[in-house]
Amino acid sequence: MHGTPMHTQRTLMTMFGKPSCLLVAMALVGLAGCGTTPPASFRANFVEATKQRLTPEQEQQVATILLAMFGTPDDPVALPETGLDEAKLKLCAGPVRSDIVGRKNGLYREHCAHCHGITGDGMGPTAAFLNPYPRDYRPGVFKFKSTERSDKPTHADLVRILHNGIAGTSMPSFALLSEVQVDALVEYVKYLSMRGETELALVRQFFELDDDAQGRLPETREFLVDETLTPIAERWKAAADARIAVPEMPADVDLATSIAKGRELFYGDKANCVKCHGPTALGDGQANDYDDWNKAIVEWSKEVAGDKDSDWVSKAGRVLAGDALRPRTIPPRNLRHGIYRGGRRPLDLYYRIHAGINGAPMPAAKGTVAPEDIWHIVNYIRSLPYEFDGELGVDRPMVAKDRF
Amino acid sequence: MGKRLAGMFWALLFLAVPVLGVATFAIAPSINVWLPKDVSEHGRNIDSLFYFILVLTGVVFVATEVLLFWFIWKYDAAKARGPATYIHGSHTLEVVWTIIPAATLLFLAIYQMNAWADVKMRRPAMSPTVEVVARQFEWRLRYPGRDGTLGSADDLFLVNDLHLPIDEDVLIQLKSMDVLHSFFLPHVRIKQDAVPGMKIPVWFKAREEGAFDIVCAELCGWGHYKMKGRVTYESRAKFDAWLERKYAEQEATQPPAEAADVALAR
Amino acid sequence: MTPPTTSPALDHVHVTVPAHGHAPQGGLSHFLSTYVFSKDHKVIGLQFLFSTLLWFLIGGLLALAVRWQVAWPWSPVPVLGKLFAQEGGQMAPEFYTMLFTMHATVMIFLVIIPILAGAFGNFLIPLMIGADDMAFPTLNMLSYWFMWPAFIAFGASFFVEGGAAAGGWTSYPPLSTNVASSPGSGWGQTLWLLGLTFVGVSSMLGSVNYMTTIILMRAPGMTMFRLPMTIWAMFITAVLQAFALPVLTAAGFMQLADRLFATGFFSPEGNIVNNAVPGPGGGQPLLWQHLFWFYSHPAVYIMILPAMGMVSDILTCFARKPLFGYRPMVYSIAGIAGLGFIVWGHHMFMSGMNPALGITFMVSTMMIALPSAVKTFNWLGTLWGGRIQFTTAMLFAMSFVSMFIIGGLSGIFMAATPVDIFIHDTYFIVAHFHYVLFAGTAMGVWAAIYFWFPKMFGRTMNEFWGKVHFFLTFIFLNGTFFTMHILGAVGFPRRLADAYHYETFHHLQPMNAFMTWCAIGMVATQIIFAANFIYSMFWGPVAGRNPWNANGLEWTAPSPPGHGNFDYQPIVYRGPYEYSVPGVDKDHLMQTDPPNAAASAAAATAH
Amino acid sequence: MSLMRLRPVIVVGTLLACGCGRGRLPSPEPQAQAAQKIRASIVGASAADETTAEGAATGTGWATLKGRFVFAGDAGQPKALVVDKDTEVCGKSSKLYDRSLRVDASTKGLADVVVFVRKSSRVKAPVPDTPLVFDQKNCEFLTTVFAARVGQPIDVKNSDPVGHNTNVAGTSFNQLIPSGGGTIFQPAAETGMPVMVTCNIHPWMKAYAVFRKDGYVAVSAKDGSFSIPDLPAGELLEFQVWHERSTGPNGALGLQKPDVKWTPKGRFQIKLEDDEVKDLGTLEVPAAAIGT
Repeated sequence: MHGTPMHTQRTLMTMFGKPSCLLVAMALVGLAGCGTTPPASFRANFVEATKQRLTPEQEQQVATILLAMFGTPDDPVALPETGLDEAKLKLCAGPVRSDIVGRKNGLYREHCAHCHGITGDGMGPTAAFLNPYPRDYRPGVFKFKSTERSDKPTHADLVRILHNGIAGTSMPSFALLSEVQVDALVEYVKYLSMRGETELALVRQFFELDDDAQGRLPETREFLVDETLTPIAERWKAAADARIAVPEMPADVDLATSIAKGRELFYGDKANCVKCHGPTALGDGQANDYDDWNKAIVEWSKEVAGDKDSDWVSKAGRVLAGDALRPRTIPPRNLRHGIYRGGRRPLDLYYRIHAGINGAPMPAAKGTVAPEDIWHIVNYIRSLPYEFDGELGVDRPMVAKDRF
Repeated sequence: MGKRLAGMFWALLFLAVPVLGVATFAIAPSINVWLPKDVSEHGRNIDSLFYFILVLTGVVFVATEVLLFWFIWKYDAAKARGPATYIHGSHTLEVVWTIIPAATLLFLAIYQMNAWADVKMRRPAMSPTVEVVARQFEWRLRYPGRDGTLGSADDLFLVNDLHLPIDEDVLIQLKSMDVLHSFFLPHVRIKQDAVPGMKIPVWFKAREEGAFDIVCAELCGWGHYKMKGRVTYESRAKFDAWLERKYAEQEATQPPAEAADVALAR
Repeated sequence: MTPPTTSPALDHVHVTVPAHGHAPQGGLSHFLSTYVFSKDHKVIGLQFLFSTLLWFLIGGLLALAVRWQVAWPWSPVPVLGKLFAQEGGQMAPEFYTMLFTMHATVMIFLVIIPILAGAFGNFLIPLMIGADDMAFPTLNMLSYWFMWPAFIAFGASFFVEGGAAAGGWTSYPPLSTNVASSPGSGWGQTLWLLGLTFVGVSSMLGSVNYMTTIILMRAPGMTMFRLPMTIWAMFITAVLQAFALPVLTAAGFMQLADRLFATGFFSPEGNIVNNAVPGPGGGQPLLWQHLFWFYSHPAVYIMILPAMGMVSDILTCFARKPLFGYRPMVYSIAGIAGLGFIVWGHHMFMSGMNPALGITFMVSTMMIALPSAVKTFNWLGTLWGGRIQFTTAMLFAMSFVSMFIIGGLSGIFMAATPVDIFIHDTYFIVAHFHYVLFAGTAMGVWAAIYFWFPKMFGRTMNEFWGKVHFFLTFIFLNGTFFTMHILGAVGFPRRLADAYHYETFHHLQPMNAFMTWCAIGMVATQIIFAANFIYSMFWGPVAGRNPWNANGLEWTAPSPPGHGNFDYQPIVYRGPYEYSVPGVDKDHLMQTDPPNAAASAAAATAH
Repeated sequence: MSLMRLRPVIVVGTLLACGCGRGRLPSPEPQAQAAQKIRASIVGASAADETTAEGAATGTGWATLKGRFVFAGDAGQPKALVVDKDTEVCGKSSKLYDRSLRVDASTKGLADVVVFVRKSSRVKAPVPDTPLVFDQKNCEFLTTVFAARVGQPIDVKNSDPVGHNTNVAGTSFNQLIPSGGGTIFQPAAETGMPVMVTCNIHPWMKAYAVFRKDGYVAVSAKDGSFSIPDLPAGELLEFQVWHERSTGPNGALGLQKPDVKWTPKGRFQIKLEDDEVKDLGTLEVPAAAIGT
């Protein structure tokens, strides 16, 4: 035993004894390694479906109809009525890869999916940790646009968002993507939005059905396309011609007086900005309100809490836990930061004040505040980050002189 | 006999290290896996230092590795005859191979101080050309505007799209809004962490026009990889024109025509 | 066949000595006290060995997941992809940041540090200095069991909301202190800090134990300068830990306070992250970096010195030749340890630290390359004129030298501040520390395992499969890590979930794919090691006391040594490296072999 | 060593166990073939035959439906609302209470129950152009639930010294209403069930509105009574009943009534004769039908 390090005969034996067990081990690891994952799939709008108390069969019918009308995340379908360009969608859909000509495919999953989710429900894996939450496209409501509150955003509006990002949120700028890619992504966002709106419409239709729990929706073209899809698509098409007409900034008043007027309006009770944005404009006015997305969850959980029908409540509980993000209040903008989520152009601010912000508590001033007065408010808002205000001592580090 | 072959085999395996090692570095530039194009004034000093150290270490690397191979090859127990040399060391050798590296390293250290000082210590006396504020996960830029002072109402705000004039010193005031970031301009050999609560000056002089990447080189959260910017070096004239155009866009009070709007949004 | 190393006389002694510890008395309490809560340094060493090897596996798998994302970003991940079924199996970016953070954490704090100091330190120190156990057996047991809270904390952190820590293993604030700044900065980060603290406690207990044992419990005749290099390395490592660790522990608690008690050591005022309400602030993010690196730079040497020591012993044994320049070797280790305390700033050249400081740190950093160079030359000197036996242990030991040369030289690039401006935080640094820590330390550890395995389990590992293991590992690790150098030369940044959307880097994907394939091969290769290890543990050829004909004291004890190690009190007459002494009938003179005229004569002339 | 050799098993086990647990409902599996069929049927030219419904013959006369809702359970005391804004005005003249369940103490009448016709063929009166006033005072909407016809002007007023905004859910009408001022709102589309009207400046303010084309809507009065006049006689009308706090889907209020069949979706069908005044009598709303 104290001999040479090599124990030849044993070595030979084990040499030929071992491979079997080695191969087995390798095979095992191999198997584990090739664990295939299922293709990405759209997730049902459980919140609405449960709110409408759909049966599993009804949920499945909706899924089937949507599959027929919109396809899958890997293979999207755009019916002619949607007016969407299927080629653009294909560029964004599917897993990230490069095609034969080396063009990048699966753009949505490369850039958007981990926040906005494969379904566009604003619930990707990263979403829960972001503040504010990523946009849920499914209601088809967008905040920052050049159209009236009730209208859809124009193509250019969405392009602008992708280009500039949304300051003060986790939405980054995609200015460095190619024109084609940004264009395609906007198209895909519209696609997810229309799909979500269609899903909502279908789910809500079950209540309109005549009374029996097992009711199914008609699967005719008339119902699905003419009555459901077309109205939705039409509103998207109409957006381009629905842009707000912006009057020229009043030229006769100089900036200082305009700012002074704006200040009056800000505190005055016609425009009443002070109520929410606060007397110091630090966004410390009415701060315990929700935007539409969170409000829906808040209201529904109230309803669930008040109900007694046990099995429905228990399902609703699971949905609230697994398919809804913890509701967050939406604080009014701190106007001293000089951060303007919808863009810092005077034009952008005009849009925000004129039409309000769809989906958010911010109301529209049009009708009650005259256009030139809106311009005065715009000028005042733009001066706020630079207006030194003694009361701001505590908040100094946040004014634009030091940070923006 | 088999043992001898085994010995040679192992020796050659160790010889492969210097051979392939040198080969890798030799091929790298030809397959474009090498220092990116340098368009800065000071960059050439850094690059020449890099090459200098590369040659120096390369020589030591090859020498030691080949020596290692040679010993393994020569002193294989199965090959060499007689007992091993019985020696506990050599004082002279120890002195030699302590002094020589010491001198080299010390020289190296002193030799490069100047280059370091140029990039990080000799700040040009001028007001910032632009303020770069890093933020999860974008580069927010602020130009002083006409009045030349930051923090006034005529500042120009942009994101990720940095433009700078060439053939003159530019001074960047680097800040961070939230966590650590690192402002990395590979093509001008500039890297500086952005630290919340600190204003760190960064300066250099670009020699050529062109558009290049801005990279974030310090982990700043889940979106670290997203934090991409673009820096465009252009002549003073073009630069000023660009500033004017961007400022005009920022102050827009009327929507541009639909088509133009899309284009402009790019 | 060489004659038995222990004289018949000693065998007689063997009989008389009561063999305590291995008497076959059953009972759960006996089992627990022998194998679980044992105070026997060997059992503790093995406990460390098994735990760390297991974490080594986990760390390796984490690395694979990281490599997958780097090579094929956003493509469905095998197995792990099931966690992201909805997204078609593509991993989320914050998951990637978590992966590399925990890969580094596991490898450094749960593998390298404990496997060197914990496993081999525990197992070898008493055996090599001729003591029957550690100075403080209970403390020693605790040093292992204090690892468990760490194991649990790090392990559990994967399953808390937001996942494990994702702020990088350096845990830089404000990313790590500000809960809102990233998913992993939630509970994961808190658990991370707790785990870190426990690792620190464990190391601290170990280090005081090692120092005391080595100073006080050496066998008669075992002077400091007759200690094997392994022991010297362990000793100086222990000193390093004892002096550096308190700083990290304190810093860790400060960060915990920032997170849990809203203090503001590390975050400035009004620092709004992710629109969360800012903390009190008034702190400095750089402070953490200084404190952290004040420990973690010495820690780099804690992670390599013991390997250097063990490699020195293995080289001499299989070169059948005295160690070349014993004292210079000792002095250079000491030098590394000393300088190790004044170079931490070289991790912070780009951090916004005063650039003037950069210059001083650059000089000290350049200087610390010197002792490493001296060691390398002495290893070469040791091989020169030797009679090399190509055992697996030897191959791994020689590859350590070969690889350490690369790791050492690439360090000079980073030490040069102007060059560091470009390659800082690129793959160049990744290459550097993987060459030191994996190609260096890990290879050294494998050498040590193959070398001391007989002493641990009384059986030798299979040499053939050992060499297959070495060959494949050697090939794959170079395939994986050497290419990283040139990636670094392009400025390819580390820690990016997807770097290919940068024009500067988009052409590097194929190279990364190649590296990932090598990494997969490297991990797969370890199956051979695992199989060989487990098989040999039970069915390997039985080894005697001294299968390698080595000189160290440990080889005079039985394999595996019983409780109390030696069956007689070893007496030391000479240093551990008396191989091929002229005029001696065998090619090695053990430290315990009684003095013999020829030997002393030779020793006299040799200098 | 046995313990050591168990360790990998344990660790891997936990990894698997915890790794896969994510408490989300599985998304419903769409049926591929069915989807194929549907797609085939919906692509291509629009369905040519525009089948006009209303085949059912209808009379020419008019009739009236009336009844009275009473609450069987105990309404309890209404909760006081948290007023944290403009306290110098809001809730000054009278304290503000939660009005989601208004039960008349004496008559037990349940107010704010909405009854409307789901589909009808004829309408007697044209859409009135006299604006319907919807006012707010003391930081409270004066009407808790109101009905209007599509296209009918609604004068949204503000008689408070403080400014308000009025936000009608689902219509994207959200306007600033300066104090003393007002604005005209014309609902463009029918609402299914009533929609919520809120003021974001004073989040406690809440009312409901229902807009119908034919205007066959009634909101039960304080004593719970309601009446819908001028209903088309001679055709089968389906009525929908709603209450804010009802536990039915979308607030549908379903009742147990011997003579009229009342569905869980809060609907019942009646055919009225010419000039008939159908009185449903007292309709008892059980406590169970009302949620918290």
